[in-house]
Amino acid sequence: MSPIDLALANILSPMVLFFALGLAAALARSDLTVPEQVAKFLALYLMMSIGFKGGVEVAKTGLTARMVWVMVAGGALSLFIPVLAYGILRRISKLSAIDSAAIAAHYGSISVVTFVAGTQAVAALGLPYEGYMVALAAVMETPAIVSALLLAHRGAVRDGADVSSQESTSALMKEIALNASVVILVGSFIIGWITGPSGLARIAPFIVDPFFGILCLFLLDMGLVAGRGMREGLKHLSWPVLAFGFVMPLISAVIATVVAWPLGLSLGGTALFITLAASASYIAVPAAMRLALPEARPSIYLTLSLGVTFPFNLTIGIPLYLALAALVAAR
Amino acid sequence: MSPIDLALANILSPMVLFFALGLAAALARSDLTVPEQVAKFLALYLMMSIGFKGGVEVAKTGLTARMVWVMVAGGALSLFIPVLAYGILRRISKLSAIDSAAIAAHYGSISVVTFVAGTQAVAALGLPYEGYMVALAAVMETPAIVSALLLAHRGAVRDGADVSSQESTSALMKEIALNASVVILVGSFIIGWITGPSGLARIAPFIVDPFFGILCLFLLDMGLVAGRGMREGLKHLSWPVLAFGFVMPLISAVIATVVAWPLGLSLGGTALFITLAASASYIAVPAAMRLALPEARPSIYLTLSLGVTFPFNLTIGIPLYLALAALVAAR
Amino acid sequence: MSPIDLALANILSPMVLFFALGLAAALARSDLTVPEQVAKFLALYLMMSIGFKGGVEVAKTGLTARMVWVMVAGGALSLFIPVLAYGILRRISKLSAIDSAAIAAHYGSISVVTFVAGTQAVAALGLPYEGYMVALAAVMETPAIVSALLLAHRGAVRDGADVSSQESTSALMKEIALNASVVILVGSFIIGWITGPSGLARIAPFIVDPFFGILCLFLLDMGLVAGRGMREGLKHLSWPVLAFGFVMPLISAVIATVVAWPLGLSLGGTALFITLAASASYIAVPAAMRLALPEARPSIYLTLSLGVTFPFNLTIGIPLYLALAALVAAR
Amino acid sequence: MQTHPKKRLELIIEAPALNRLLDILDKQEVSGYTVMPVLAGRGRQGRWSRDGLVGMAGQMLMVVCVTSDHRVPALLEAVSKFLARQIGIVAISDVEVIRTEHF
Amino acid sequence: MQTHPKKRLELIIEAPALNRLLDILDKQEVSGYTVMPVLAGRGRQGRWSRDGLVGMAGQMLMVVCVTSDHRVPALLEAVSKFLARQIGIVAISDVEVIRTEHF
Amino acid sequence: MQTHPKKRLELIIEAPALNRLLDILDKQEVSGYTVMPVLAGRGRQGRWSRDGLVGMAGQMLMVVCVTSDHRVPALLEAVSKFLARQIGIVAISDVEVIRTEHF
Ligand SMILES: Nc1ncnc2c1ncn2[C@@H]1O[C@H](COP(=O)(O)O)[C@@H](O)[C@H]1O
Ligand SMILES: Nc1ncnc2c1ncn2[C@@H]1O[C@H](COP(=O)(O)O)[C@@H](O)[C@H]1O
Ligand SMILES: Nc1ncnc2c1ncn2[C@@H]1O[C@H](COP(=O)(O)O)[C@@H](O)[C@H]1O
Ligand code: NA
Ligand code: NA
Ligand code: NA
Repeated sequence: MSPIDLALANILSPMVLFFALGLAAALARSDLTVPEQVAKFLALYLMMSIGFKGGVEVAKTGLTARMVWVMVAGGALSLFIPVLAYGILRRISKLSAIDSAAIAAHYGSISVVTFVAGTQAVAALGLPYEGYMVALAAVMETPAIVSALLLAHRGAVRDGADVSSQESTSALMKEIALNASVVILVGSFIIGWITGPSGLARIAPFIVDPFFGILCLFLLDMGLVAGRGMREGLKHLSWPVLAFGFVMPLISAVIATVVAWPLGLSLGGTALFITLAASASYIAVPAAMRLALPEARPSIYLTLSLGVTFPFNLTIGIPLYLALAALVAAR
Repeated sequence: MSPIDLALANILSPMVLFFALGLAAALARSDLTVPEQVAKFLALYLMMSIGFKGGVEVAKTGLTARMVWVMVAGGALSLFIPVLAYGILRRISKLSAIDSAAIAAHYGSISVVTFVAGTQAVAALGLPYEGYMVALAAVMETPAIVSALLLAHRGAVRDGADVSSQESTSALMKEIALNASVVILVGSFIIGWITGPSGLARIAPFIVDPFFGILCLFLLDMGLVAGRGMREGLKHLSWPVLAFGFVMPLISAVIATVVAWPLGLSLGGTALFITLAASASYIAVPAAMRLALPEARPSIYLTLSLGVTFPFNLTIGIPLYLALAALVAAR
Repeated sequence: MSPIDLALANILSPMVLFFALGLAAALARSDLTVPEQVAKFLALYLMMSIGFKGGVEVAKTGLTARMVWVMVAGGALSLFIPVLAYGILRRISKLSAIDSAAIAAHYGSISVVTFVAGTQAVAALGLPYEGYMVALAAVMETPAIVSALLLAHRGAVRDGADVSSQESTSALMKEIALNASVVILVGSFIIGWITGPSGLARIAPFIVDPFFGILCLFLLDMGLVAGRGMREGLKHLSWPVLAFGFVMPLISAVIATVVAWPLGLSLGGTALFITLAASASYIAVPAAMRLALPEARPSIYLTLSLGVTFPFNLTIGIPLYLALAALVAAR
Repeated sequence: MQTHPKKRLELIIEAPALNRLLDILDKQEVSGYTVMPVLAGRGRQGRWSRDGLVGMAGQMLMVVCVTSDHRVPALLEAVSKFLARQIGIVAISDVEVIRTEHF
Repeated sequence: MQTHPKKRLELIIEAPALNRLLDILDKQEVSGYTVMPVLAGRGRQGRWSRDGLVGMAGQMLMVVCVTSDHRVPALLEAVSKFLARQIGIVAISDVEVIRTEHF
Repeated sequence: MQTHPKKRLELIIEAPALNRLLDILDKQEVSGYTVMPVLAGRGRQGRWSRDGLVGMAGQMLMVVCVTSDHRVPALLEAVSKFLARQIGIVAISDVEVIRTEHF
């Protein structure tokens, strides 16, 4: 399939259409909502499911040296992308060092839902992918925060601003490392690994069969939330910052493509590697930023990550990353 | 099957039995509840599912002129039934013009859950039905409110009461037209239409397979809610008003049967057409009435619609409407 | 399989591993949670499902005299175990009569989740069990409370303490008899009985297929709750009381094994009979104790039942009870 | 605009005892009350949070009741007798309302 | 520490009317408000509880608004006109805040 | 019935900062507090509602704390320093309680 066919197939898939429905409903001010606790449950389900399935795959193939390299490469990307993002933001926008660092943290970290949508796009093409990509998602979640805090500190000192935090960084890092999504992803991954295909067989009617449908419903909610965030938040974004929300994922994707080259991942795995790098966090990192950098404005970083980059990745990004992956993946 | 066999089969189906269980538990003051957010989710699921499946059917058969006529006929019924209901109430009861108009709005509008129960009763007999009946449900939801507001106005003026609303009717109509159930029904219908059978195949393990079981659980909750509503509310209903709750659906059903005759719908479709006309709203219309006619008493209209007409339709009404449909449906 | 193999297979099953994940996450102070309303829904689902399936089994086999005997034996155990538990606690610990009686009530009553986990362990070995064991779970829930109240009264009088309750015991008994879990278990059981295998066929994709997976997710939540309970509560338990939490289920199990002998239950049924006797309540009984014996400390009885006995039964208890059952079950 | 002085009672009460408390309020013939959810708390019995609970025991709820001054003494008498045995606290404050006939 | 006197309005309002009420508060230019969930209650219209409801009708919500004294008369005027037709109550009390510029 | 004057602090605080706030209250040795859910609100940062949020950032919670007058100055000092950097407000009012030893 050509990249354009890929993009079309993706955009007309039920998952993207349900996202669009949510977006449209929110923008039209419909009172449609997915109840909060149910949305949390759907997210939990999706992570439990991809974690478990990833673990079962690893149980089949066993540990390889490549796995370690992939984790190292992903962790390095999560550390490095914020530096780049910060540099770009400071150059193109008038945002303070602290706002810029907070945004940078989001783009170095990852979005699990974007990753899950990526797995479905990959699966729709019949492509397999390495099971440990799920573990990579967990690995890439936190390093970006460390980078960003260092950047904020250096930048603020230069600006003469005060970021002396009441927070101990180590306490915060521990909290982030044990945040719900990391625990359920890694925990389910390990359980899948231990119980293997026989465990999967018993649990599959729950975590495999309805997976795609539940993702659709979850994306309906994501569309509603993103749409409501846009309605309130877009006015807070200047043009350069808005543009950043579209361009930064592409830059991350290109870098990730280069980094993925020597890793020898399958086509599906490479696409997911790129997708992770290009995705931006909107759950774990914002909460961490409220504690570590309370002066940074959530109306900016949340709107950018959730209202701009997430929809972009879901619709156009993922097929593009598939096309990029085709250039470098092992076959 | 004879109408009596039909009624028995319906009453002994798991869905009606779970409803009865909920009703009994509520009347016995058990503390059994389905958590509120879960109940909302189940409702969302049911509407997403029938919307999507309806759309897929239409994707198979394409648009027809009949579809337009069915919508017109349904919309007209929704507009006209309130006039009749209002006239009856004013004659048989001592309710004020405003109370009568509010009740009338409920009976002109529709109950999605009654419709869904109808689809399952139809499916249990192996009867197919036109996919666009789902769209009809959305079409019939709002016109009744317009009728009722006009009636309330005319009646109140005659009574010398004040209904000068702070509400702009157009703002209210927009809100109602974008209410959650309309958006999810129509949205899923359109998505089903776009993605067609291939989309359905991917999503079916979620929206098709567990559908009936989830309906059972939802009806357990409906039974609990209806039972609690009865316990508090039945005392507010005079005998003529109570009788109205049983007779009005039958009147609407007979009218709908006559209207359905020339439409040439299948047996299943005709039964659902009649069911929609006979059903009474208990979600969208009550909320609208609190804004448009705040002087109307919810203890009356909600109890009547949810505590009397809904159980009646679910148990005895639906098989009856099937029998009526058999008289006029195309074969 | 040897008892040790049984125990290993049980501990490495996904359901126990998810429980362990929850426990570990709670002890490490992760913020992972299963939303409250979702957890209630999962519990409702599990009870609806085992109730219904049990009823369908009984519809197949019909009523037998054995069924009556099993209920009588189970009810007697529920009445008698508290007497024993109370005697032991008064001897080995310094707990007041009221605290001891409250704990005793928990151990005479049952835990539905332990029972459900038992059914899955039994099913994993390919063993069938009598459908009416579900009804037994409902039967054994309340008698223990009656015993415990009598014990508390006698003991308190002897101690000179005041337990003159504002509560009418009959009102309380009615409330307990109609508590949510009894109603949904018994109600679903009866519906399953009425609709039989044909009803099951329609509802199975919801209540049968995903059952095991949903149990895993529910046990994740139980692990989180038990872990959080441990963190706050273990400090309130003296060593003898802690030991009681491990030993009492074994004592109950041995007694139940002897009682089960003449009943002629299948191997699976016997194992579940023992499991019920050995399990301790942590939902219905604590709530009842807050009303009937408000002077008893929940930090003790809840921690003991939920933080000690439940994990013990889930991991080591159930395989042990299977081994005990093998000694006496009919074959 | 004319306002009227009333008392506002705020009760934090363990969930299993809620219905008994409401019965007491009903018997004291207050004109109304409102029950609100509670997520977590700390008291003499230590910290608790919904996430660490299964079932009602340990869960707290808040009841707000606006009532006339003359009802307060009897109401407090009844409530404090009740709270002597159940977990809970009560705080009374002064409020102004606009429709005195409502309370 | 220096504190400043303000008024706290507590409104209990039926859910379908919430957005209209918030529009009124917005028009009165209060600096903020907070909406809280309600589980159950009793009033002149009898007992209700979320468990006995489907949909918004009958559901109540609480709105808390801390504002300056000088805004209260106009605010009460607008609110009481609104509450004349919708189900709900309002209670006003005195509070102290630490950052007066916030309100 | 004898009642005792106390202070009631009502804090509305962003969810990610809750645990830090509770730690502050613990350090000030208040006898207890209660955390309540919030659905929506408006402040200087504009309107928000749970429906427009995913994750904790942006979500607010209410903390109610009844405490003795003598604790208030130090408590306010600590809380206001904390609120200088986090999103949130605090309002203090007078209440009466029945069991003074509880607070
Ligand atoms: N001083 C207080 N201020 C606010 N809430 C309190 C206070 N003391 C106790 N509570 C609430 O009442 C519950 C029971 O308190 P206690 O009986 O002291 O354990 C606690 O979990 C809190 O939710
Ligand atoms: N005196 C009161 N104190 C606290 N809440 C009240 C009071 N009166 C009414 N309410 C609340 O307001 C709702 C509507 O009251 P009403 O209009 O009197 O039926 C009730 O369901 C309660 O939730
Ligand atoms: N005057 C007020 N009255 C009640 N709640 C307020 C008020 N101001 C702010 N809030 C609450 O505090 C949150 C944050 O306020 P702000 O920091 O002003 O954006 C708002 O979203 C409201 O929930
Ligand atoms: Na990234
Ligand atoms: Na109708
Ligand atoms: Na037991």
